[in-house]
Amino acid sequence: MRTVNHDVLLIGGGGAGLRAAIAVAEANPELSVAVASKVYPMRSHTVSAEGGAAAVIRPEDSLDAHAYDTISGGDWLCDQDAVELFVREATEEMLRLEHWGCPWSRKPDGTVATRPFGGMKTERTWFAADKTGFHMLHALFQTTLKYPPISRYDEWFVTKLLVEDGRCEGAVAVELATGEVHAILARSVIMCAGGGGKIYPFTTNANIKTGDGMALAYRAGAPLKDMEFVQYHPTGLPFTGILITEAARAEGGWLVNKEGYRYLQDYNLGTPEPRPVLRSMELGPRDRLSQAFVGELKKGRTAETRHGHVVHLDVRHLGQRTIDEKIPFVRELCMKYEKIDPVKEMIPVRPVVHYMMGGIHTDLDGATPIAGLFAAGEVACVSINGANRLGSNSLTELLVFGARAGAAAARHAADAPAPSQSVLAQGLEEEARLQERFLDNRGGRERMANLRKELQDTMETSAGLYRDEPTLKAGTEKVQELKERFHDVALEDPSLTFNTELQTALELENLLDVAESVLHSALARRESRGAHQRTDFPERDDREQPAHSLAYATTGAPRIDYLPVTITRWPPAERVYGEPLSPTSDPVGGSAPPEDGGNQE
Amino acid sequence: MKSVAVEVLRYRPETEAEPSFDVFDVPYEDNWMILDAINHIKDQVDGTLSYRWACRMGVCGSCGMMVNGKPVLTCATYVEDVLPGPVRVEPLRGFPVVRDLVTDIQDFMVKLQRVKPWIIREEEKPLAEGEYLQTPEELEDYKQYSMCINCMLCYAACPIYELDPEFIGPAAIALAQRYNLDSRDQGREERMDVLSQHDGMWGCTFVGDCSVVCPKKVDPAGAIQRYKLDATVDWFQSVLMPWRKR
Amino acid sequence: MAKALNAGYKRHYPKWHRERVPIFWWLRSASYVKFMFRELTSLFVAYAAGLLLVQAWVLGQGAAAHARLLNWLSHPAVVTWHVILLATLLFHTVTWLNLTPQALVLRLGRWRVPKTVVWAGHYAAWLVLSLVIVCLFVGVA
Amino acid sequence: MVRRSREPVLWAMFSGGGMIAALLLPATVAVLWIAAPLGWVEAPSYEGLRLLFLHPIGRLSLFAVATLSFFHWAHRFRYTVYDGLQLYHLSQLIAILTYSIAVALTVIAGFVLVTTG
Repeated sequence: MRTVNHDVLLIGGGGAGLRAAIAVAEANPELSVAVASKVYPMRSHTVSAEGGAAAVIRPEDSLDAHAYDTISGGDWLCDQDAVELFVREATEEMLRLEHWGCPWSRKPDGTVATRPFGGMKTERTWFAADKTGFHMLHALFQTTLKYPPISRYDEWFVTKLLVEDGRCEGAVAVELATGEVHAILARSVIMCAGGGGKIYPFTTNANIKTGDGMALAYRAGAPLKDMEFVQYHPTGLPFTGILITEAARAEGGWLVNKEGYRYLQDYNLGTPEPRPVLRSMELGPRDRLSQAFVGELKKGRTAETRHGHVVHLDVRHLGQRTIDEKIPFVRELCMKYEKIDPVKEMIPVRPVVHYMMGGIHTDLDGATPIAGLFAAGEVACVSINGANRLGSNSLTELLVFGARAGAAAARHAADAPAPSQSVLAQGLEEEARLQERFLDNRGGRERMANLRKELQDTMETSAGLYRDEPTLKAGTEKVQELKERFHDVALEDPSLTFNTELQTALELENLLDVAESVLHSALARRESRGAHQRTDFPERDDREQPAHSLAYATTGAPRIDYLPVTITRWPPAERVYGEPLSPTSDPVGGSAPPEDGGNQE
Repeated sequence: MKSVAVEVLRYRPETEAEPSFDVFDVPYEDNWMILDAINHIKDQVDGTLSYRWACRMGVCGSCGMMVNGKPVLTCATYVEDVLPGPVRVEPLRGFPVVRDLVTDIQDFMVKLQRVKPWIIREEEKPLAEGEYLQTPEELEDYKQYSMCINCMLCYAACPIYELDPEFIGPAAIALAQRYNLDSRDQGREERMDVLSQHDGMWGCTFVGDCSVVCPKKVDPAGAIQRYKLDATVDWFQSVLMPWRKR
Repeated sequence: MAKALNAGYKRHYPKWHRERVPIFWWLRSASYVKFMFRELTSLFVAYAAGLLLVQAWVLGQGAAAHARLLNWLSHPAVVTWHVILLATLLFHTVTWLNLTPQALVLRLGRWRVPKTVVWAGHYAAWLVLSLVIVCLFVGVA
Repeated sequence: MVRRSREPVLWAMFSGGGMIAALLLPATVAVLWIAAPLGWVEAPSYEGLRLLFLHPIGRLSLFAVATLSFFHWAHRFRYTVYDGLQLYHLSQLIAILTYSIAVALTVIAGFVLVTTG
């Protein structure tokens, strides 16, 4: 085992990781920064984000309006201090990215253009056509290239966090190209490894989103917060699960059932208008829209295709010009992957797993309960997304909290002692484990692909859009069984050179841990809130202060604890969408909280 | 169910001196991409097959391979479109092969950094003063070149890069051009110093295949020729009008 | 190594494979062949320029000398050769003009001239210049 | 001040030659060396041609066409030889050879056009 030393180690090279890396380099150019990622940075899943990133820039908008949309969208499970901080720092972060070259779409006068998004009171989403994540990631990646203190370890797969005496001092990683095992020692470690949508069979997430970061931190003793909240995006293409961005609806697309009826009006989401209305109908929040699909399915009003039931997203009335200008990628994806042209045909869509609101528990600086371990991005849960993330908050989140985690990690690294050499013993142990457990392990009988499929199907059945106690219980038992069967996994590849079978096995191990935390957290939460809908507990439970769940790894089933939600100015209220908005009745126009529940809330 | 023969290049450096082909009979459906067929092989037949893939929606740039001699994104190429088969799948041409379908693209990563693909300013505008103004027309000037996903198909299509790995190559030059043409950037001169060296743009002979295979219509060949034209104008200006700075 | 199960596998074996470029690499695809042919049209361009010089020189040597050149020019083999020459020059022209819009971005004020316009402009120029040349030569008949 | 490399000049000559050859040579060849010898058009008279070719403007144009065409050839041929035959180790030599030939031909062209008739 070889050892490399750095001051700050970033695990994951997506949007959050790269933003954090720059933050460290700018906070303290003396610090050496390592970015270790299992893929080249520009392959990270940030690249797939389409619609945009939210930040207040228009004069008629306000920080409070952004905060309120976020908090109500999150069904009052957001930590409001985190949200307030988030909306406050969002604009500056977005401007910074503009200065770094992100090609934001513009208005004719040269200022940044915005578009509306689901669950928003006003246009707040900055966009770069409908390849926002792609442009943000490449702008960030290319900008990191100008900072000499940033070293990259591309295609290094981290298999273990090195934690001693409650302090994180680095990680163990396999260099995929050579199979060499390395210890990367650092005074601060920032986890930015993204979510784990691949625990589900049908997801917009890339193949690489196997919850590695969540599982690593979980096994190292950090709690995973609010894991039961998994966002289904209402519009994914059948079969591939490719995302059709919310921007398609924001620009005026309609969702219709097989009778051509705009069915959202039957689900308390407002009345259909020809033009898009903010916080109404197609611009409602993602959880409610996805749940409405299930309603249509039950009523038999969805269309049946070879790849399951779908509804249709109709953008034909927007015309080719608008489609090519505002949502060109939607057209490209439909033509390529569905062989249909949205200019002339309706797009078949269904809900698809998209984002994990939960993640490693952190404070406002991205610090986890383990000293020296920070987290940011989808892998983390700083609690701005609550029970349902507002569309276009995640790209902004990775900037704001990537930057904060980077700055905090830099401060920590300046004071923290150098990693103890004794931690290397753990590294050697891990190297031996990899060798014995995977490379030397022959004669297993379980095909990995089959285990993964069973896991994914279990998650869809047990922890899908609607859940109840019996299926969740069955799910936890099934995952326990799969974990045992994983020990008998069939491995054929003894090679050390780019052994993707080894990688797949390590990823499957991570998927199982993440799935376990989701199921147990969901089983323990006996209420319905946002993305977590329990048919046996259909109401939101506001008798006590809302609470975050915290899942801790144990040798057996995870232990679930609770942590009260921080509420500053917006007490829990009913979520209402689809009421016509008038400027005079805006409850968050001022800083006073809506006392009477408002005419909307 | 229909099936197709897929010949996959295999190379295991520890045990083999030369690559060879394995042939798999893969059942497929109408809407399968080449990547689905390769995933089927890995999941159900031979778990030792190594290759990269991630987003399977044509934007992460991981899954480029040679299919029947042409560089393509395997997640965006239908099996149906390369029938009747056998379908030959090889690693991208022009790069060293690490293992099976995995190539070593470190060379590109180094070259990318060399062309300084970031905004260079003589003076930063303070954030408090807001964004740099950029009209939609100014955005349009460089937008095409900003679409590069670094998938390396253009390098695989470029015979010059294959012949002379020193050549800085299509995507890196297109990305330099992306920043040169950005109204917010002032680094054109610095980049010209890099690109006007002998392994820079002048090695390109405008075969043009890079632009043909580009899945994002970036047109690196055009970018390079525009660069040559700019460099030439620069040169004549510096000779004929040495007092004038561009 | 704990066990010898992966015998034959050395630790960290950095031996990447590099395919040799075949000497006839340009026969690998139709577009490479076309490219090679396009580059070789330059020989024909140089020949045509050279022959024009020869003709100028012969014109300076007097009418008799020029008549001998004309005689040579009308030999069937020479005419055939020049038909081939014309074909290669046309290939040069078409490939050259088709690639020009890729390299040339023209602006009129803020307006970026579309590629098709640049393309059509070049073809129009070719047509006009060709007509001028034909008129010049036929005009001095 | 000449900076960086001589490539911009060579490339300018190459593309100038390419453009001039593309626009002018096909019609010239078609009329002068195909249509006229075949009698499809009336052959240009000796006096007429002499005027066209050896008028000062004619000489100058011919010189430009010839020189640029030679450099066009030299540039393309240089790259074709060393890419096509993979002679990277000889790149300097090939460049010197091809451009020297172009320079020699240019000198000859100048000599012919200045001295003749």
